[in-house]
Amino acid sequence: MSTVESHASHEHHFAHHFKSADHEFLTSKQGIWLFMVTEILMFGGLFVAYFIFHHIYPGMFAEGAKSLDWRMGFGNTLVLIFSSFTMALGIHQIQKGHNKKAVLSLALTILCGAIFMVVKYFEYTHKFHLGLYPGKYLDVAKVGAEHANLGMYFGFYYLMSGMHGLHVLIGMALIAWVLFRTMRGDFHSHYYTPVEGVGIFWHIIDLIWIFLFPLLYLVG
Amino acid sequence: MNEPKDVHHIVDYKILLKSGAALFALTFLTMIAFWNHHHLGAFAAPIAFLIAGVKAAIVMMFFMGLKYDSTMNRIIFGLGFFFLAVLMAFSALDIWTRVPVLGTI
Amino acid sequence: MMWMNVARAQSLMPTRGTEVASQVSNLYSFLLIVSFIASAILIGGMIFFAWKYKRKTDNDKTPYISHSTALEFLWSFIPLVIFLGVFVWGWYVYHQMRDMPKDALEIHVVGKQWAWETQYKSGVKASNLVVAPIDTDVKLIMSSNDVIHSFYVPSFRIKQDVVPGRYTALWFKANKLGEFHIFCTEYCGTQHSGMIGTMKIVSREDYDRWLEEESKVGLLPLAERGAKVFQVKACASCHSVSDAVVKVGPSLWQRFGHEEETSSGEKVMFDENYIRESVLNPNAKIVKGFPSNVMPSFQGQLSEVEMAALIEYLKGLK
Amino acid sequence: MAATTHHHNPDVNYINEFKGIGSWLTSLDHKRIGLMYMISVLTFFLFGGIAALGIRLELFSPGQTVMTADQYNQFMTYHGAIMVFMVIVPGIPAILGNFFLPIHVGAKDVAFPRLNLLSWYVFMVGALMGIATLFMHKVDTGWTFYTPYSIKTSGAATMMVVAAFIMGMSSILTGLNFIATVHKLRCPGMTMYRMPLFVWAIYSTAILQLLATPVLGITLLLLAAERILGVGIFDPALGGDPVLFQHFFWFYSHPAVYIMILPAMGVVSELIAAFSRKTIFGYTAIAYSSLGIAAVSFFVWGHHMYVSGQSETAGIVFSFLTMLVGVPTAIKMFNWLATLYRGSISFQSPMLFALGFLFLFMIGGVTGIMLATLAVDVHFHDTYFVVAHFHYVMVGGTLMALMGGFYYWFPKMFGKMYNEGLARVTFVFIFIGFNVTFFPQFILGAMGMPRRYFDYIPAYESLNKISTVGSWLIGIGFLISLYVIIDGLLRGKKAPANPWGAKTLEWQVPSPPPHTNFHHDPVVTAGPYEYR
Repeated sequence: MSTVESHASHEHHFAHHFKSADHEFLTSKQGIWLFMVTEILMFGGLFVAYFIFHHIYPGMFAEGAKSLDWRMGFGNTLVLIFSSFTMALGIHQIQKGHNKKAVLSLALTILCGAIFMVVKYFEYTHKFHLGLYPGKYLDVAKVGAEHANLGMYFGFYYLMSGMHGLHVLIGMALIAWVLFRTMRGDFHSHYYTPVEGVGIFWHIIDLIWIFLFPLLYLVG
Repeated sequence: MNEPKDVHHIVDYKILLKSGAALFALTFLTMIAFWNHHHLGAFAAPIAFLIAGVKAAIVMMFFMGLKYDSTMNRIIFGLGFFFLAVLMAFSALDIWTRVPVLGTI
Repeated sequence: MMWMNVARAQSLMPTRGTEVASQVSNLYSFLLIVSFIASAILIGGMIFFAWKYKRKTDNDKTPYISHSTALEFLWSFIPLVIFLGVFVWGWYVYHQMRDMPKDALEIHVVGKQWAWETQYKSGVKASNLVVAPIDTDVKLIMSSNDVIHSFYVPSFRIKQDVVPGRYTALWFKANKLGEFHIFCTEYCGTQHSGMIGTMKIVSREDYDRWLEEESKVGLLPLAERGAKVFQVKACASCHSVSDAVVKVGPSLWQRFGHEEETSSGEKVMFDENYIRESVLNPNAKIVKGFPSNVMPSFQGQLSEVEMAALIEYLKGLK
Repeated sequence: MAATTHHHNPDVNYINEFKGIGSWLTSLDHKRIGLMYMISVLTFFLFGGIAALGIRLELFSPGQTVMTADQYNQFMTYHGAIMVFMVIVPGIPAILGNFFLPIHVGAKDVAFPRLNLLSWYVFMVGALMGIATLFMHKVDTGWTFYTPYSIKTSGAATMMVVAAFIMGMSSILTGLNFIATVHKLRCPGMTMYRMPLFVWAIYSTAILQLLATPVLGITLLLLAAERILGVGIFDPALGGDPVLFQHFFWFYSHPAVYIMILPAMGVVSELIAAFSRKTIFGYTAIAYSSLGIAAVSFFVWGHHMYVSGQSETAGIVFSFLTMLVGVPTAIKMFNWLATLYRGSISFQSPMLFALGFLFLFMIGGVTGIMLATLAVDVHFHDTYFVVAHFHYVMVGGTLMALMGGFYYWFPKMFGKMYNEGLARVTFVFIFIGFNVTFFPQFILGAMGMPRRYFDYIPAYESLNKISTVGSWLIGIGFLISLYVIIDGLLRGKKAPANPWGAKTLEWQVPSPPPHTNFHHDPVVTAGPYEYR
C-alpha cells in the first residue's frame, strides 16, 4: 500500500487507487459513515428488544430502574457530552493547524472517557454488592425483588451499558492513537482523516448514551 | 454524487460552543422533566425521548458535521434509522396483534 | 374444472380429511396450473430461443434491442395481478384456519421432548393419540413443556407451532373416519422425527365409548395401570420394554432386581427406590454409557398410586 | 510498493509480480484476496458437501442406518451452518465480486484494501472457530439456532454462535467496501448506468450485508448472553419470547437469502449477454429490480413464521409484501428471456450453467410464490417442500451461477483455458443430479414429510431413495469440476485477453490482469453490453 505518511513535509501521499488526497478523504469518510450505520443497527436491535419487553413487563422495568442512581447517569451524561465537545474542538483545531491545542483537546476527551468508566466501575461494583447481577445470577432473595424475572432488566442494563462501555474503551484507545500521531505531527489541515473518523465514532458513543440515559435511569 | 463544495469544512468554534451549551441545557431539562414526572404522567417517557431526540440531532448535525456533509452520507446514516424502525414496527405489529386463544377458560 | 381435477390428482397431497384441506388442495392445484403455464412460457421460450438463435458463425450480428417499456410493464403487471389474486385467496383460506369456532370441543395438547400428551376435559389422558369425533368442531389448545414443537396433521393441512410459555390453538372439523398421522415439524432434538402421533377420527358413539373406557383405568389391576402410565407418559419413546434393544435410554426389559453400573462407577440395585429416584430425579444415577440431561424429571406429574403402578409394571417385564 | 511504477511487461501480472506465500497473506490486491477467499470457501464447501452426502445416505432407508439420531442432527446443523455462513453468503461477492467489481468499474482496487484483507482474516477466524466446534461437543441446534432449544442444548452452541457473529463482521466489511467502491471509485465516464449488471447486483447485495448483518450480530450476542447469563429475553421459562428471536433472526436471514441469490442474478446477466452476443434487454429494469429486491426483502421476513405463533394480522401483512418481491424477480426472468431473442447463442459451459440457472430458478421461484401463499404454506411449512424450494434457489440458483461465473472468468483469473468438453460433462452431472435429488423432495413435502427428520414413515421411502442417488450424481459432478480446475491450472492453454468476445472492462485487460488492473487509466464512453 502506498499510503506512506510523510513526517517532514506537509504533503499527504494518497493510496494508488485514488485520484487525489481529497478523493481519498471523501471516500474514507463515506466508509466511516457506512460503518456507523452498522453501529446504529446493532445497538438498535437491543433498543427494540428493550422497548418490547418494557411494554410487556412495565412493573418489572420500573422496579429495576428504581435501583439505579440517576445522579451517576446524569453526571456521566454531562461528562460524555463535554467529551464530545472537546472531540469536535480537537478536529476544529487540527483543521486550523493548531496542533498543540488539539493535543490538549484530545487528552481532555480521553480523560472524560476515563471518568465515565470510573463512574461505571463504581456503579457496577455497587450493583454487584447488592446482588443485582444479570439474568439468572440475580440474587432474588437478597435483593427482595418483587418480580421474579427482574434479572431480565439487569440483563438489559448490563448488556446495553456494557456494550456501550466497551465502545468507550475502544474509543479511548483510538483517540490515544490519533493523539500520539498528532503529537508526532502526522496531521495537518489537509490530512486528518483518522481524527475525523475517530471523532465520528466517539460522537456515536455519545449519541447512544443520550438515549441510554433516559431509557435505563429515568423511564421506569 | 452530490459532493460538498468545501471538502474540509471547518465547523465554526462558536457553533461548537453553542451546541455544547445546548446539550448541557437539554440534559438539565431532561432532569427537570424527570423530577416532575408525576405531573407529566403518561407523557413523561415521550418527553424524555423527545429531548433525547433533539440532543441527538444536535450531535449529528454539528458535532458529526452531517449538516455540512454530502447528501449521500446523510442518506446512508438515515438508512440505519429507517431500517431500525422497520425492525421495531414489524416486531411490534406481531406482538401487539396477537389474540389470546384461551378465551373460554 | 377438468384441469383442476387433473392437477389435484397430480398434486400428490395426502388424503383430504377436512373441508379446509380441500380448499388448500384447490388453491394448490390452481397454483400448480399457473406455475406450469408460466414455466412453459419461460422455460419453453428459453429452449425455443436457444435452439432458434444458436450461433451460426463467429461473426453473427445481433440486433441492438435495449428495452421495451410496454413489454416490461406487461410482464411486471400481469404477474403482480396474479400474485395479488393468490394472496387474497390464500388469506381467505388462512382466515378460516385461524378463526376459532365458538362452541368447539376443546382438547388440551402438550408437546414435550419427545411426545404429544393429550388431556380431555373428563380427565382422560392419552399419549401420541388424539381421538376426536367426526363432523364436530374440535379445538386443540396447545402448549409445550420444554422447547418449541409444531403440531402438524398433513391430511387436515393444519399446522401450528407449540410454544412454551404460552398457548397456541388449532381447530378442525374432520369429515373422514380413520387414522391420520401427527408429525412434529419444529426441530426439537434427538427424537424429533420420533414424535409421531395418531389422529383418530371416530363416530360420535365410538368417541363417547372410548372416553368411558379410558376413564375406567383406575379400576384396572396395578400392573396394567402401570402399563397405561408408561404409555401416557411416552416412556416407550426412549426405553424399550419387550427386548434389550437400546433406544435413547437403557432398556427396562428384565432389569428389575439386577445390578446396574452407574456412570460414576458404583453399582446400584435396580429396585423400587432406584426406579422412583430415576423418575423424579433422572440425573442422579445414570446407567454407564448413557448421557445425562436427556430424560426430563417427572417430579409432580405422577401420583403415588401411579408411581406404585409404574413400579409394579416394570417388575413384571420378563 | 511497485504499484505506481509499472512497466508494461506483458508477462508480469498480479500472480507472478510478487512471490512467496507471505506476499499472498499480506496482499492488499483485491484479486489476490478474491483468490484467497476462493480457496477457503471451496475448502468449506467440501466440508458442507460431505455433511450433505452423509444426510442423504442416512435417509436412504427409514430407521437408523449409518448414524444415530444425534449424529444426524449434528450433520444437519453443520451442513446448514457451513453452507450458509461459510459458502453461499461469502461465495459470489467475496470471490467473484472481490476480483471483478473493481475492474468492472474501472478502479485499481476496492476503496479500502486493508479493510478488505482484514475481512478475509476475520472470516477465517470465524470460520475456523465454527469448524473447531467439530472437535468439541458438536452443535445440534440447526443453523437457525431457534430458542429455547438452542439455549437448553448442550454442545458448543455458544462458540458456534460467536463464530457466526465474527463471520458476520467480515461480511459487513466486505459490503461496506463494495458500496464505497461503487460510489467513489468509478473511472471517468463510468456512470452508474454504465456499470455491468453484475456490479448492480453486488452493490445491492452489499447494501443488504451492511444493513441486515448487524441485527444478526446483536441477535447472536443476545443468544450467547442467554446461554451464559440466562437473561430471559428469548427464554420463555424466564418470561422471554422465543418468537421474538425468530423475528430478529429472520430480519437478517431473509435479506440474507437475497445476499445469496442477488449476486447469482448478476452473474447470469453477464453470462447471458456475453454468450448471446447481444445487449441485455431492459438494463435499467434489471438494475433497479436488484435494488428493489434488496429494499423489499427487509419487509417480508415474517413469511418464515406463518405458523410460529405470530399473529394472524402480521402473517397477512407479510404475505402481501412477499408477493411484491415476486414482481422484480419476474421482470428479471422475462428480461433474460428477451435477451436471448435474436441473439447469437453459443453453448459453451458457462452458458449451459446460465441456462440451467434459468430453468432451476424458475422452479425455485414459482414454488416460492406457493410458499408465500398463507394457507398453502401452513401445509408446506417446515416440510421437504421448503427444503426443495430453497435448494432450488440457493443451489440451483446460486451454485449454478457460481459455477458458470467461475468457468466464465477462469481464463481471466488464471490466464489459462480449461477443458471445455469436461466442463460440459460437469454441467450434465450437476444439473441432472440436482433435479434427481431435489425434485422428489417437492413431492415428499406435498405428502407431508417434515424436514430435519432422521427417520420417516415407510410411505416416503422410494422418493427418498431416488433423492439419495441424485446426491451421488451431484457429488460426481463436483469431483469432475475439481479435476477440470486442477487440470486447467496445470495444463491449460494460455488464455487470450478476451476468449468469449465479451464487452465488459475486465476483458479489455490482459489475462491475468496486471497488479493495478489497467496499464492505462481507463476512460469509458459506452455501456457494458455494446454488441453492435
